[in-house]
Amino acid sequence: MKKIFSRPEGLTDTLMRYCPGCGHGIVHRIVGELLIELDIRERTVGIAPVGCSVFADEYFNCDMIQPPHGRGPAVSAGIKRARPECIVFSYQGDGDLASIGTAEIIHAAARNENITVVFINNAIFGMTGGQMAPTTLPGMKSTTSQKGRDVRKQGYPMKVCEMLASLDGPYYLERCAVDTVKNVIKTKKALKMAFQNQLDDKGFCLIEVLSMCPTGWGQTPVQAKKWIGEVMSAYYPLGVYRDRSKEAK
Amino acid sequence: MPEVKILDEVCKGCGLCCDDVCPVDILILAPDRINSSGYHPAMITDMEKCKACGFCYMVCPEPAIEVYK
Amino acid sequence: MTKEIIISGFGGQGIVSSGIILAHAGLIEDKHVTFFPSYGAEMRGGTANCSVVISSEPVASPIVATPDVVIIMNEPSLARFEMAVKPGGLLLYNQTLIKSKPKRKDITVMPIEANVLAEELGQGRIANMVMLGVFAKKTGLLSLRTLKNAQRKRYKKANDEQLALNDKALEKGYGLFGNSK
Amino acid sequence: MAEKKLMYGNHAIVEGVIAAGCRFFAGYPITPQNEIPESMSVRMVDEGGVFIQTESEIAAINMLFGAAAAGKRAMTSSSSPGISLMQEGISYIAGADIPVLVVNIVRGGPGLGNIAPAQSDYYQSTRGGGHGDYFTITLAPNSAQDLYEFPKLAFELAEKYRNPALILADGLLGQMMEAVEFSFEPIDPKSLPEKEWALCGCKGRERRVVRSYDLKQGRLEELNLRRAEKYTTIRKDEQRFKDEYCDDADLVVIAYGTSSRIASAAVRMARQKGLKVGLLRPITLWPFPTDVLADMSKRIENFLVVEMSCGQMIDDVKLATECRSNIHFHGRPGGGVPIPSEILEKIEAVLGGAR
Repeated sequence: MKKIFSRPEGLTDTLMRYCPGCGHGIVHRIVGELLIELDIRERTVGIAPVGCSVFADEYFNCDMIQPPHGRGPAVSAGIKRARPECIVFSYQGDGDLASIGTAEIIHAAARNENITVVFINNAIFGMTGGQMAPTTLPGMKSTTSQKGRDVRKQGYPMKVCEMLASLDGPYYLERCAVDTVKNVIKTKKALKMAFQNQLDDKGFCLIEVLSMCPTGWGQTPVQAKKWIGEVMSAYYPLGVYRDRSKEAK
Repeated sequence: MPEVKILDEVCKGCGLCCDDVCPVDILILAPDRINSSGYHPAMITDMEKCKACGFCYMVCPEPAIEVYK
Repeated sequence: MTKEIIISGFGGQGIVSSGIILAHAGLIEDKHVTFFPSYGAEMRGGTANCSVVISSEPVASPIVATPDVVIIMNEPSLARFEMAVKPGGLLLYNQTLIKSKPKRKDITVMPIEANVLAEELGQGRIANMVMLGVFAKKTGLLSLRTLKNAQRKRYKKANDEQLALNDKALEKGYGLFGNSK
Repeated sequence: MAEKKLMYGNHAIVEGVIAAGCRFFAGYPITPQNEIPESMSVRMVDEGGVFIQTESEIAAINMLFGAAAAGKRAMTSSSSPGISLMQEGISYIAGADIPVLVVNIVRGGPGLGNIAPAQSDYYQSTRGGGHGDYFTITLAPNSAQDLYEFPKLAFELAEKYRNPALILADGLLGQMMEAVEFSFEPIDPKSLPEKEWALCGCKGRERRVVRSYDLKQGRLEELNLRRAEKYTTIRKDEQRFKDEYCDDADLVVIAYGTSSRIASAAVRMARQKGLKVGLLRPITLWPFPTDVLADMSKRIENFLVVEMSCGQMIDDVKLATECRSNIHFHGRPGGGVPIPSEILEKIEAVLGGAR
């Protein structure tokens, strides 16, 4: 009997400390598989963010670095420019990428840095205890928007793919989700494209993943995945926002 | 015949694999079993129906599922 | 031997270039040199000045408070630096643009029609080179040949015609006064 | 002797950095150090290196973090407000034990301050600067020649101890031109040994992790204690200074960087007047040359600290001399630069008063 699906060698044996039903684990597993499938594990340097996935440096089975909050794209650019032969991915949450690190991600995209960014959008600050994130939906409750996000006082969410797509720099931008089997498969396809583009020296690729945070949302994992399909992906439409390989044709 | 192994100690009992994922609907959270972390791990109710599609593995955040064929 | 020099004027008069040429010249003659310009906001305000120290010893302070020599290219600079000159020092000033007369009696004061002479040569903006020629002659610190070499180190991209014109301006200044001080 | 070339201090740094085998620069414009990135944008590229004009100083220091963690010599330059922005990154880099070079061409502060030369970032440079228990090796050049030579020394110390190193200069040193002798054979970056901690892909070895955090109970304390041992070693072995006329001195002036040049002129003037005055110039500000000062304080009654600030290094002088001597101070803050005669006046006042 042959093992056809199991924990990939691109992940370490360390058990992940995420909450039950957290989407991080699914995306970790996909990246871990791609490190093996693309045969890049031994030349990859990954960037773990600050936030729940700060522990990613224990989970990905490749060289890892843990930079200051939001600075992943700058650290990635430093590594990639210093060692172009390395494959560099920056794994970031929404507080990290869309709040404190807004400048870094926009400028890395504008410079078309040849890196792969994995952007987990779960509409909340997970690790610090469920505070409002730049991606928190209008009306959504969080520990710092307890009556629901009031857009007149707390502003509107950031749509990262749409924003970056307004720049000439990025090569590939896609928003995916990990709520259903179909979407998980699509997420893997998108991430594979993002790594392949880096291998082909194409430039900046970012894959945004709508991801469950049952704890932060005060929902069960099953409720959370349904909420992505019914509510979150309505505000953040899935799809390809930039694909310069198509534009070139 | 395909086989699915649930790693009981890795599973956090989130139930994502049990809800509308399995085409033959053979996954549930074990009602009478608790692992050392206090979770009811997922279990297979009827292995003979399994088609080894791997969908349960794909939605598992840990991953605590292995599929053999 | 240590000579402390201040050159002052407005932007566009080649003040900084003059200082750098003197520093190059000092280096060519195997002396220790420092050059320090006023910079940034002060420069954009219109006045520019720089300090040059040329010495047979390693230079301690690059800051010149009491210069041995000042080269003054415009009116505001005269007001600013006349009183700073060391007793017994030398003040060269551009008489074409400066109507006031220096008041100091304890220093050597030399008016030079720098712009007039430069325009006679065909280019007003080489007035600074005329002044450097005078400086070389009056101080005996640097030879004319050294200054000609030094301006070539400063103006690396200049064409031969311009360099030759600069040489002429240096010669003009150098020849203005018969004997060195 | 190699040929001497007249250079701006800021350009001397660029040549020194390249000669030191560094091929990575990331930085953001700020006066009075703009000649460094301007020149780097040409020279680094000529030499096959990386030049990035970043969106901010924050991005610059983090690019350094990445490039240096990847095992390459990497540097940035900035001026005071920009260095403040970099402190988060410097703290992370120190916490991850990564060697980088940061050049600070100090200007007047606090806040936007002005662009005139100043020495008011002494505390920031010698007390860590950011959050947490750490120190940065800090070198204080006082000539264009130093600016050429110190990048090599800074990289060597940074790599030896796996610690960030700073070069603390000011607008005067950066904007001043002096003769520079290319005094050492330029280092070919390819000749530098690969670091055993560098991130470069885990082919044929265990994977490596570079990080500044450790959440396991008691583990960070262990790490910081180990780092403290490293700092003790640096303090013991790496104190650098120069002294002039100190052997028979009744008074020793203590000044670094630009101030030490001006103080040196004042000391020579004092000697011409028959006053027994010497000069001690710290070259490493951290580690501070405590040992020589402790020794001097056993025989010298008066020290005069001269700084272009309201008095920061004076604290280290007081600590080193352990109250055995009288410590006098002459400071010019906010971009003020002293002239030799005013320091001489202060010397005379102290010696007059002491008699």
